[in-house]
Amino acid sequence: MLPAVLSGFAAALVASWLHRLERETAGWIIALLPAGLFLYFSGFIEIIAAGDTVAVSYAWVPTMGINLSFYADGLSLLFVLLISGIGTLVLIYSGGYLKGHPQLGRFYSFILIFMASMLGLVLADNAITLFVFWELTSLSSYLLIGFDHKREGARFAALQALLVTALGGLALLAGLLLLGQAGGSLELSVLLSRGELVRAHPLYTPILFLILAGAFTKSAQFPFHFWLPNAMEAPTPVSAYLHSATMVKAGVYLLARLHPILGGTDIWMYVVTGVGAATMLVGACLALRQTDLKRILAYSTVSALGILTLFLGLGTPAAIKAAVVFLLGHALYKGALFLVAGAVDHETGARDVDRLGGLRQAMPITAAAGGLAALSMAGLPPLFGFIGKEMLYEAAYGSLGAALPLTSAVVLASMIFVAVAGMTGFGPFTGKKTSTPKHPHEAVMSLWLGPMLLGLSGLLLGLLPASVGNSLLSPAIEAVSGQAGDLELTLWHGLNPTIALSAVTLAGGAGIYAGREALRRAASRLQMTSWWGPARWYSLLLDGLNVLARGQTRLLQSGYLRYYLLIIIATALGLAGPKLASLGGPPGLVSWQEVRFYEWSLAALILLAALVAIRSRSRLGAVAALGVVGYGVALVYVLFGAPDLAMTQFMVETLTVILFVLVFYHLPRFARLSSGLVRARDALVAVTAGALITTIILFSSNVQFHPKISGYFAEHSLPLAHGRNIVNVILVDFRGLDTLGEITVLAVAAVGVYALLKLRLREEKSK
Amino acid sequence: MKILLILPPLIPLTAAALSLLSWRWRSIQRVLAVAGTAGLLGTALALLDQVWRKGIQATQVGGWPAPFGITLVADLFSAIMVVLAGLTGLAVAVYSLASMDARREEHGYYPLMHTLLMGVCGAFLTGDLFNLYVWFEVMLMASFVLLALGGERAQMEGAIKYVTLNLISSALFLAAVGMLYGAAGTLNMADLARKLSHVAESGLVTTLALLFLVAFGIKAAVFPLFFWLPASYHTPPVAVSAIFAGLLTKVGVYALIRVFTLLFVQDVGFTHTLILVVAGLTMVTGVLGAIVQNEFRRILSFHIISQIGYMIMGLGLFTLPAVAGSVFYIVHHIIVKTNLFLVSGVARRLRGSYELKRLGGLYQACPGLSILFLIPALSLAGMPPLSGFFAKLSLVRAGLEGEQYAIVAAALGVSLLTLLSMTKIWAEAFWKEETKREPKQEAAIEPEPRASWSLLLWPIATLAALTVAMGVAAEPVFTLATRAAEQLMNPADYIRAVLGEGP
Amino acid sequence: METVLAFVIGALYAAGLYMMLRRSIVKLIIGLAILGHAANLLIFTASGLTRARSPIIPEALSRPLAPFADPLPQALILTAIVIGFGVQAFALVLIHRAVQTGGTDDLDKMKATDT
Amino acid sequence: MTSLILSTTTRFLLPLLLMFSIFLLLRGHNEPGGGFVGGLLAAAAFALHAIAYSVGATRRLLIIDPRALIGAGLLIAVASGAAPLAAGLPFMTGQWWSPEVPALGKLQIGTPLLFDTGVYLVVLGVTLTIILSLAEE
Repeated sequence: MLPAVLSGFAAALVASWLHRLERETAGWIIALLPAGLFLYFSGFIEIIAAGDTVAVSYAWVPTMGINLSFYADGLSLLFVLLISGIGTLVLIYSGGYLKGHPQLGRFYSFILIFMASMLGLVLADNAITLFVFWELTSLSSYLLIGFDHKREGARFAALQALLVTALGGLALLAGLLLLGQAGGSLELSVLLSRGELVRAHPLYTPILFLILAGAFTKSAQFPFHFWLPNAMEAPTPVSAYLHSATMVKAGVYLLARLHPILGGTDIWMYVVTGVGAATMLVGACLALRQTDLKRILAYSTVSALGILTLFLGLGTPAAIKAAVVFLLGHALYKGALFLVAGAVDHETGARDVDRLGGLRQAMPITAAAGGLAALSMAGLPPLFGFIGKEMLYEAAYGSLGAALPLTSAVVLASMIFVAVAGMTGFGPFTGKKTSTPKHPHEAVMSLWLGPMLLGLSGLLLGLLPASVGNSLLSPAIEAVSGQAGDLELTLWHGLNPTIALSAVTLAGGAGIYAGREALRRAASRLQMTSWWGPARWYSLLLDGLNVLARGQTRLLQSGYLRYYLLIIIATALGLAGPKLASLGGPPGLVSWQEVRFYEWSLAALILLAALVAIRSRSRLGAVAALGVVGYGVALVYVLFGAPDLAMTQFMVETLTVILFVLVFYHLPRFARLSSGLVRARDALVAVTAGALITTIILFSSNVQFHPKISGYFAEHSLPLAHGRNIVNVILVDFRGLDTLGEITVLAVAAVGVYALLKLRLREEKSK
Repeated sequence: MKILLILPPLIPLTAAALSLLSWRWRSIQRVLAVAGTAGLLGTALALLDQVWRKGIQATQVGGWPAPFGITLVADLFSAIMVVLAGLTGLAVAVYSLASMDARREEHGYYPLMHTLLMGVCGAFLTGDLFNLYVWFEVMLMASFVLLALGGERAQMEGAIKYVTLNLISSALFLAAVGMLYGAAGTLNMADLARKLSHVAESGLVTTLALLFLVAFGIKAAVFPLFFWLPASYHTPPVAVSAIFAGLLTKVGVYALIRVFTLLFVQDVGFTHTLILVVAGLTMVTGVLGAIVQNEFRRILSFHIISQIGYMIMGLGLFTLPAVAGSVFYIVHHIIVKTNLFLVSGVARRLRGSYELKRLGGLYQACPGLSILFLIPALSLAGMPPLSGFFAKLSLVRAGLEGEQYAIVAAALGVSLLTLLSMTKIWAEAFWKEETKREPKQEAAIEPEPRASWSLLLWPIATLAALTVAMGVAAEPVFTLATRAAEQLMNPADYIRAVLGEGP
Repeated sequence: METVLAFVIGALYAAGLYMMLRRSIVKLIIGLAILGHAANLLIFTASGLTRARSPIIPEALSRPLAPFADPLPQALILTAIVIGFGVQAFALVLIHRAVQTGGTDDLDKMKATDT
Repeated sequence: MTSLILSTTTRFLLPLLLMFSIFLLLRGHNEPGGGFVGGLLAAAAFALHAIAYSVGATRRLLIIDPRALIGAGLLIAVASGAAPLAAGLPFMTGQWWSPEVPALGKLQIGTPLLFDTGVYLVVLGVTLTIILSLAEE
C-alpha cells in the first residue's frame, strides 16, 4: 500500500518533464496513475466488506513514535475511491482546460502532490503521519489556488486559504499530540478501542476543541468558511477537485474518523451540531446572493459541509448513515457541476448566471451532464441525491429533542439546494440564448468526459443503490459509528413523511428559483453583512497584527544605540539586582586601616581621571584622561605583584593614546547633545550598574569555595616547564592556547585596520 | 586519535596564516578557502564519528593534566556543532568564489572567514571558561572586520552597533569569569561543575549565572538583547550575512546550553524558568519584527531571533526530549538559515535588489531556484515533512509533556507567523510579476564578478537536499540529538572524560 | 584594599557606561576603553590581592617564596589586555571611517539600518 | 619634518632597540618580558624610523610586508604547537633541548620559546601594519 500512496509524489517529479515531451496527451497519460490507483483500491472492497481491514506499517521516526503506518477500513476506502476516481477525471479535464498554458506541467505536478497527500491523509493510521499529509494538502492547495500567480487576487486567496487551514492545522497538531498522551498511542487503530479512556481524561475538552479547530478550518465551517469561496480564484479543475471531493472533506473525514474516540459526549454533540447547522444555513443563504457560477457552487459546498458536520455531530446511527450516503452523493454531483461550470466558462468566456442561457444546442453533452448532476443535487428520484436527502430527513426527523427546528433547517437548506441546482445545472442551458464573449461550441472530449461520467454514476447508483450500499457504504458507516450495522439502501421507501417533505422541498426550491432575482436584490440591500462577516475579521486581524508588529518593532528596534545599551543594562540590573538583594545583609567590609596612603591616592587619581574623561569638552583632554586611568591601573598592577601586567599595560596604554591622537587630533570639541534630564537618567542607570558590580565583588571576594588551582603552576613551572616567570610560562605553555587565540585576534585586528583604511568601495566607484 | 580535537581550530588558522602570506595571490587564497573548509568538514565528520563510537573525547592541550591546562572536549553536541561549522564554512566558501567581489578578496576576506571558523570551532570544543572567552573574541574580531569590510556607509552604521553591543557582552562575560574564578578557584568547566555542585552559597552562584545569561544572551540575540542583529546582518555582502546567520548566534546558544546544563543547575526552578520566559518572548518579538520588514535579508534577520527562541525553549524546559529538540532545532536552523541567505543573494543578483517591491517574476523565470527557496523557507516555517517540522514537533511535544502550555501556544503561533512572512517573500519575489527595472538599479552596489552560476547553486542545492533528507530520514538525526541530549543532561560522563575518575 | 578597589571598579563601570550612553561616538569608544580597564581590574581584585611579591621564581630556588601573587589571573588579564588592544585599535579606525562616511559623530544620526 | 638630529639618532637607536626587544623576548620566560612586550618595542623602533624618515622608507627598510610577518608569526606559533603532535603528544606539549653552547653554557631551548617568537612576530607585524596604515592616511 505504501508505494500506492507515495506514487503520486514520484509521479509529480516527472510530470513536468512528461508534459514537455508530450504536450497534447500528457493529461491522459498522467491520469493513468489515479486510474490505476482506483482499480488497485477497488480490489480492497471485497476484503473490507467482509469485515477485514488492510494495514501496513513502516518505522519512520520510532524515537518519536512516528510510523509510516496506513490502515484501510470502510471509511478510508470510500474516500480513497473518491480521491482517485475524481482525480482521474480531473487530470484528464485539466489537459483540455489548461491546454497551451505555459505552466501546465507544474500544474500536473501540484495536482499529483495534492492527490497523493489526500490519499495519505485518509489512509494514515499514525496521527503524526496523518498530520504530515494534512499539512501537505494545505501546502499543495496553496500552490494550486495561487496557480494564476500574476494576479494579486489569486495570491491573496491562496494565502488566505493557507493561513486559515494552517492555523487550524497547528491546533490539530497540539490536539493530536495530547490525544496521543491521553490515549497512550499515536496509532489511530489503537486509539479507536480506547475511546472511554480518552473521554474520561482530564484533557478531553482541550483535545476536542483543538482537533475541532483543525477540522472546522479545513472543512470551511462557520466562521472559518470565508476562505473557500475566495479560493475559487483557482483554475476550475482545482475547484472541482479540492472543493467537491477532497480537501474540504478532509475535516469531515477527521470528524468521522475520530467519532468513535471523541464523539458521543454532550459537548461534542452541542458544538459539532451547532457549528454544522450554522454553516449549513449561512452557506445556503450566501449561495443565493451570488451570480458567479463558481461562487454559487462554492457557497453551496460550504452549506453541504455544514450538513455533514451537523449529522456527524448528532451521532445517532441514522444520522451517521445519512451523512455517509450524502457525502458520496454530494461528491458526485458537486464535482460534476464544477466541471460543467468550467466547461461553460471555457467555451463562452462567461461565468455570470445572468449572462448565460440557451446553451443546450451548442453544448448538448455538457448540458446533459449538468442536468443529471442538477437533478441529483435537487434530490429528485431516481438519482442518488434523492436517497441521500431522504435519509437526511429521516435522521433529522428522528432525532430526539430538536426534531422540529432541525428538520425545518435541513429542509430550508435543501430548498436552496434545489434553487442552486437550477441556477447552475439548468439555467445556463435553457431559456433564451445570450451573447457571450466567446462563440460557444461543444467542449472537447476531455472536458465533457468527467462531468458525464460523474453525472451518470449518480444515476446508476440511484437505480442500483443496494450494490454500493452493502459493499462500500456499510463498512464506512461501521467505521464511523464504531459498531456493526447494516444498511439497506433503497430508492423507494413508500409513502412516509419524508416523501412529503421532499415534495415541499421541491416546491419551495422551485419558488426560490423563480424568485431568485428578487431575493438577490433584497439580499444586496443587506450588503452590510460583509462588513462584519468573518472575512472582515480576517483582514482586521492581519491589519491589527501589522500595527502591533510595527509598533513593537519601532519601540524596540528604534535605531538609537543608547537605548539599546540602556535596555541591556537595565536587563542585567533587573535580573541580577533582585537576586543579589535577596542574598541578605551587606557583606562584611574589610578594615579600612590596612589601606595605605599611596593606595588611597592612587584610587583617587583613577577616579579623578575618569571624571575628567566624562566632563572634558575637548577630545584630547578626554583621551589624556583615559591615558591617566590606564596608567593608574598599571600602577595598581605594580603595587600588587604583577610586573608583567604593569609593563604590558604601560606600553599598550601609550600606544592606544597615540592611536587615539592620530585618529582624533583634527576633530572639533564635543557638543553637549543631551538634555540635563537625559544625563541625569543615564547617570542614575550607570551608577546603579556600578553599584551592582561593587556589591558582587564584595560578595565574591569574601567567598572562596575551593582552594585555587594556581599552586600547581608555582610547583611545576620550573621543573617541568623550564621557566621562572610563572606568568609567562602560563602564557606560552600552561595556557598557550589562550595566547594562540590572542595573537589571532591581533592579526585579525590588523587586517581590519588595513582593510578599513585602504578599501573604500563607494568612493572608488564614484571616481 | 586525540589530534582530531585540535584540528578544527588549527586547520582554519593554518589556512588563514597561509592566506595572509599569499596576500597578493588571490587564486591561492581561493584554493585555500575551499581546501581549508573542506578539510575542516572532513575532520569534523571524523570527530563526530569517533565521539559517536567511543564516547566523549578530551585532550589536555600542552599535556598538562586537567584542570590546570586547557582541556578540549568533544561530546556529541560539540561534535555536531563543529560539523555544522564545517558544512556552513564549505558552502559559503564555494558560494563566495562566485559572489565575492575582487576588491574584498584582495583585502583579507578569506583569512577573515577562516579565523571566524577557527573561533567558532574553538568555542565549541573548549572545556575551559576563559578559553571560551578567547575563542569568542577571535570569532567576534573576525566578524567585526567581515561586517565592516568594504567600508560602505550602511556597513559602518551596522558595524558600530554590532561592535558596541558585542563588546558589552564580552566585558560582562569577562567580569563574570573573573568573579567565578575568584570564588571557585578554577576555570576548567568540568572542574567548575564538580565544585559548584556542592556549594553552600548558591545565591552568589545564581547571581553569576544571571550575568552569564545576559552575556551569552546578547551573543545569542535573545529578547531583549538582540538589537545588534537586525541592525547589521543585512549590511555586508550576502556570503558574510549567510555565515553570520548560520553560525554566530548559535555560538551564543551553544554557550547557554553548555553552561546551563553543566555549571548552573543549582536553582533550575528559577534560572530555567527564566530562560523559558525569555524563549517565548524572543520567539514572539522576533517574528513580529519580521512581519514589518519588506526586504529579503531583513525579514530573514528577524527570523533568526525568533528561531533562537525555539532553540533555548528546549533548554528552558530542561527535560531530555526537550534538550534533544533544541539540538535538533539548531542543526535544522543552521542549514536552513544559511541557505535562505544564499538564495537571497541569487535573487539579488538576478534582480539587482533585496527590496521585495523590486523583486518579482522569479517563479516564472527560475523554477529551479523557486524550489530551492521553497524548501528551506517552508522548512523554516515548520512544514512537514521537512527538517523544521520535526524540530518544531519535538519541542512542542516536550512542552506538552511538561505541561508548559503557554510556551507551546507561542511556539505554534509563531510558526504560523513564520509561514506568513515566508509566503510574503514567495508572493513578492517569486509569484509577483517582474517589476520594471529602473536604470539606476543596474548599478549594483558591489561590483559583480563574472557569474559562475553553478558555484552559487551547488551549495544551495546541497543544503536544500540536506533539509529534505533530515525530514524524510529524521530518525538518525533524532537518535543523534537524543544521545547528545543524554550527554548534556548527565554531566557526569563529561566530567569523567575531562578529569578522570577523580574525587 | 579589595574594598577600595571594589568601589574604584564600580565607579569605573559607572563612568564607562555613562560615557557609552552619550550621543558622541568618540565618548562611546572612550567609555568602552574605561570599561575594559574596569573588567581587567575586576579579575585582578576578585581573585585576591597580595602586596609586592610577584610570581617569579628567584634564582636558586625551585618555587616562588610564599606568599606570592596569584599568577593565573595575571595571565588572564594579560591576554585580555592584548585582546582589548586589538579590539580598541580596530574600533578606533572603525569609528574614524564611520565619521568620515557619515559626516557626523552623532550616534543618533546613524540609525538608517535599523528600520 | 625630518630633522637631522632625529634621523641620526634613529640610525643608532634602531639596531639597539631591536636588540633589546629580542633580549626581552628571550628573557621573558624567566623575568618580566616576553614576546608581546618585545614585539611592541620592536614595532616602536620601526615607528620611530618612520617618523624620522618616512613611511615609505620604513617599508623599504623592512623589505617584507608587515602583513607577511603576521602570517609567518602565526605559522611559527602553529608549527611550534603542532610539532609534538608528530610524536603522538597533545598539541602544544613543551619539547625541550639543552645543548651546550661554548661561552654561554647550557641553554634551555624549547617549543614554548619558539611559540613566543611567533607571538613576537605577530605583534610586530600587527603593530606595524596598524601604525603604518594610519600614518599613510
